[in-house]
Amino acid sequence: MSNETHTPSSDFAKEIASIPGGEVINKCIQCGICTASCVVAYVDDQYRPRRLIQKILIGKRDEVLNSDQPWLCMTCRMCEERCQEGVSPAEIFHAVRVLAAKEGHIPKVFQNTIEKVLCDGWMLADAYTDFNEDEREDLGLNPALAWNDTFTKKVKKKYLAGEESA
Amino acid sequence: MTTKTAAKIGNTKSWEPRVVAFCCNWCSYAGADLAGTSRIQYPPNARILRVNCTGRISPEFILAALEMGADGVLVSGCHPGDCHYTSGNLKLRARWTVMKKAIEQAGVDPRRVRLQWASASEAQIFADGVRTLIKQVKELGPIMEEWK
Amino acid sequence: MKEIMLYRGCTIPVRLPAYEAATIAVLGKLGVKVVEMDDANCCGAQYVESVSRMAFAAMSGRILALAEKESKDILALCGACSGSLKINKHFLDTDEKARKEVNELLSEEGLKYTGKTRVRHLLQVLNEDIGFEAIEKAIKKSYKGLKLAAHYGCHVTRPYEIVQVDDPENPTIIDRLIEIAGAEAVDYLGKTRCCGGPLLAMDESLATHIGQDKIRNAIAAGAQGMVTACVFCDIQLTQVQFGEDTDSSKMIPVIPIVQFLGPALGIKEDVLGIELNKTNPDIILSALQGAK
Amino acid sequence: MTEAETPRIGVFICHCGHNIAGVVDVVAVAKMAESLPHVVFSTDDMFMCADAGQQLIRDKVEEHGLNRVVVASCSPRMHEPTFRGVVEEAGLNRYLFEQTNLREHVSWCHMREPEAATEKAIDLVQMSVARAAKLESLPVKSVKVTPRTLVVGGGITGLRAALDIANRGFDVVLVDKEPKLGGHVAKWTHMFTGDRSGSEVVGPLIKEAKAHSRIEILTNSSVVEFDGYIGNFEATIENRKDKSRSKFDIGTVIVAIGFDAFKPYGYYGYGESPDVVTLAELQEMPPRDRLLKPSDGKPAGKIAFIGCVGSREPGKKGHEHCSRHCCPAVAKAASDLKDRLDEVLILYKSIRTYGRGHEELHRLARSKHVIYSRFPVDEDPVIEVVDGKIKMGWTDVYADEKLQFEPDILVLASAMVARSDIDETTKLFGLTRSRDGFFNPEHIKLAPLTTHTAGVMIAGSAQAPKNASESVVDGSGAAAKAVGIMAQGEVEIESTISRVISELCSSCHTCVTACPYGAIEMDESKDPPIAFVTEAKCHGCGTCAAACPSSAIIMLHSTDDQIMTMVQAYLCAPPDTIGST
Repeated sequence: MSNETHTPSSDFAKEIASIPGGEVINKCIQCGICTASCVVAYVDDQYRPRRLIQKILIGKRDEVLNSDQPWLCMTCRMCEERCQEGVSPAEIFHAVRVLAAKEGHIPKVFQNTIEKVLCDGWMLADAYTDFNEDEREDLGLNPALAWNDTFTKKVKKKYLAGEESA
Repeated sequence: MTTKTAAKIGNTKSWEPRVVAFCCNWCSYAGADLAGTSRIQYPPNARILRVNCTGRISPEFILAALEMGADGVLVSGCHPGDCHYTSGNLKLRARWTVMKKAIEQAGVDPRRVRLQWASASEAQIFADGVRTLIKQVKELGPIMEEWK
Repeated sequence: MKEIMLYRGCTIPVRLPAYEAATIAVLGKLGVKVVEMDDANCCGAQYVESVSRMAFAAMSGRILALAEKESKDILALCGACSGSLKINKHFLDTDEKARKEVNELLSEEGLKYTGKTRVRHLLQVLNEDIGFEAIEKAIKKSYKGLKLAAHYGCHVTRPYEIVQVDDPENPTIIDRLIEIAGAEAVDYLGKTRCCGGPLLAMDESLATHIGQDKIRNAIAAGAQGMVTACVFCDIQLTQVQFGEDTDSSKMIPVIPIVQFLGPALGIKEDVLGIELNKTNPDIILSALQGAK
Repeated sequence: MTEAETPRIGVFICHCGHNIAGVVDVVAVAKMAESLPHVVFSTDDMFMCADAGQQLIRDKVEEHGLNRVVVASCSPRMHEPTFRGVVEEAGLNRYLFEQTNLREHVSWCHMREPEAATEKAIDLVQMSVARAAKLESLPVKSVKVTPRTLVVGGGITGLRAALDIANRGFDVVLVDKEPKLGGHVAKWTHMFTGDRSGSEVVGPLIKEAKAHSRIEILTNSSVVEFDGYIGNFEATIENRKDKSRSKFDIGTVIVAIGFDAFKPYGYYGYGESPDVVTLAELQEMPPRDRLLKPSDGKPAGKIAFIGCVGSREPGKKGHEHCSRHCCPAVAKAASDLKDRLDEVLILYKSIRTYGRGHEELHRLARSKHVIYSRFPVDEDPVIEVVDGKIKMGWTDVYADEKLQFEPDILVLASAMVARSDIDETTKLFGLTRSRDGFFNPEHIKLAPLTTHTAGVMIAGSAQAPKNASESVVDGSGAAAKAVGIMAQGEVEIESTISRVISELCSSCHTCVTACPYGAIEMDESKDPPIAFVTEAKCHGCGTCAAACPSSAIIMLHSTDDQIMTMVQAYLCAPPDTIGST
């Protein structure tokens, strides 16, 4: 619990609901089946999907956007499968991530991976070595992977131009 | 009557107390029914007599039962305020204090009589009440010793 | 022979090429020819998805359009890829505005997304396109006295409304295949739980904890090995068994479903690349008996 | 003993399949009974209540000329009416039947002690046989029923009941203390789950009742005297303004006096600011486009609700219960207001949207971004009124955050409690109340609308917190009960009543004060005056018989002799009948 006293507001929830995927937050009744189903919550007693959603519902915008917690969701969607109200916490947290990223709050590891993917066209260009090529040849597979990076650069320019400096 | 009372005493192998239980039809008799339905097990020493209301029970009944050799007497009725006949149980309660005095004066330990409230749903309370009285009476021993 | 276009994704070529080779060999044996997709790009996975819905849709949309150009369905071996492609297909099929926007980008290289292409995860091809009956007929040798646990992969089976592979709470395809090949499928605590893989980037120790828990539960249920259907899961469940605080005597082999089926179908081990596996597969291979 | 012939008792021990026979040695019990005084036949049988068992009783009555029947089986609360019917068919008076309970009171509660259980069964059968020998025939009486119902309370429940009864062709006297019909419902601007005002809901009922030729409506009136017995009551109704009184002959009564909306002084700043209101008070605010603050008439922008105010408080008398209507009502009000206000908050302990359409209201409120915030059960929100401003502070359980809020209006969803004047009504109609203060039904599950006073029904929120639709269901149900009695034309009444033996009465008046029903009066025409029992008013509790210092009152079917003979049979049985197992 933070020491500061917060004044609840529905503005943040409305903002999340306006992002595609985030609108399911309107359906949450805080039953807690998400937390009960969550394997991350099972191993990490700080991570509680219901609590994170309630923080959104009461308008703790800064805390939520600056937090690592929305990025801990593995999107395994077990909670979504079990939710009786049709809420997808994974989608809600995606909406939070989109908003956080826009405002520059994005974990370095995500930032770097996205950079890589969009520049190289795929994720593991740096890791692909001669050794891998030989291995593929031995298995009778084509060593030339022929990834396309023109399109991903185009995507980056169109959708994620502002992200670079973040 | 007193002369006949000794009848059972010598006959029993080890002494087991004999208890007369007056229960009102609407709450405690039904509570005892529920104890059975719920298979709540309690000591088999009490014999339940059904009266419409605990208000029906006059002190003479209790005194006479003790005189006839009952080792204990239980009166069980509706909770105050819940009486089927609105207030019969309150009338009994009013008589109870006076009656206990009378028992004491007759040289009988007043712990041999017990008044309890048990509703139709309070099977456990009923059974526990029976158990409590029997335990108390066992500690006191046969009433015939006191009448001597 | 039915043809299907393999989208190999980023991870397989680098980390588990044998999974790709085994898939081509096994599907070929079962009558499905795998052709590889060239000039592809990353599907976007959870990384791009997390920062831009449209960028994510465009990247997967292009892959779908590439297959559509060849009039082929897409085969995905990775849960993340199949999940991304299916979610974006669903998005583009239901959101006309998004579809239009993506097609504008694609038109610059003569591609178009109309939604004709289906996305098939490996388990769907085995279960629906080939079928258990045909696989059973093709089995040449059977495993005997072997107990295996199935791990399905979250993105393979969820969300069901979109991916439509198997029952998300009680999946059975891998278990059925284990049994068809003669081994015994064991149920275990947390069978449908995640392997922890997606958490590796954010918190490696938590991710490892989740994966180790899974392996522990499988062993507790008597499993002698773990059969997978996703490259990410396979790698994660393998690597959590190495490291400082692990007990190498309690290690069990982790094996993709196709590497498990291959030997039973009479495919040579070197074609399947089994010797490249990091966990020792001997306990599985030694259970293979002669002709069934 | 008025019974001319010597008792000829038949004893029937029931196995109840394995239920009794599995523990009690029923054969031994039946054999023992053969040797008891006046017993001419004794047997055991698989199921006494089954057709074959019933036939056995009838056959043996005929064969052996039995004039008393003892059945030792299950609880008489279950099958006494059945067996009374059987002996009547066999030509015996129903009061010559006696039942003892070997199942609930013996085999089921002493399952691991078969010997002791059998001993207990033997004692109980001995006791019953002793009592049976002393039983007497009593006349079976019935009385005519006046085809008119008194409905007390003209709210939505009473209106529904009155109309149902009138539409079935019976007369109704509908009494309400207030000048207008419609009760609480008429005052409310919004009703869940629909979207209509209370007056729109109840209005048609009022109109119909007023126009009905069989319904006599007395507003501004209350019942001041009530007397009589089922089918034959007399009610005196007083006009509260001009104090004029009128008497009515009544056959049945429906008490539908409703509830009080709890005024939560001492809770959350209630009474400290006009802007802290109850849900009922919010509902009673005149409908306007803008919600105005009661304090200064300025438009409100932010509003907060607190749930369970005065409800669900364990150990606080009259406030232990859930008030049932508030969760959906708050959700509905919050949803409506959210369209016109900036922020709407609901602070709650838990949410109980149990009924049809209720959860939909909860979802509607959520979808409109009404903020729900759960506070800990052991840490109520703190409300201060400072310079006319409402300052709220509390902990949100699920977010684990300290929150504060300054609403323009604070609405307390306060409890439904028993009416402050419920005591008068309780006494007037001889009813009882449960610990939460509301009326007790005859049986919580099996007879929720009838009471222990035959002919008097309860309905609606007088019985427990209920919403309007549930209350209306009650109204119709109670009406069906009333009509059921009146349609018969006459009802049987119990003959187990008290009787005064005039010669023994010492005019002490003890019985007059002991009787809970005012059934005993002094006959002043005698000198000295002698107590007499109005039979139709007597309920048969026997309190008078126990109280009478002169033993001048006999409680029929429960006489001192009939009771004490059982005690004696238990404690003083001759040695040869003991321990025959």
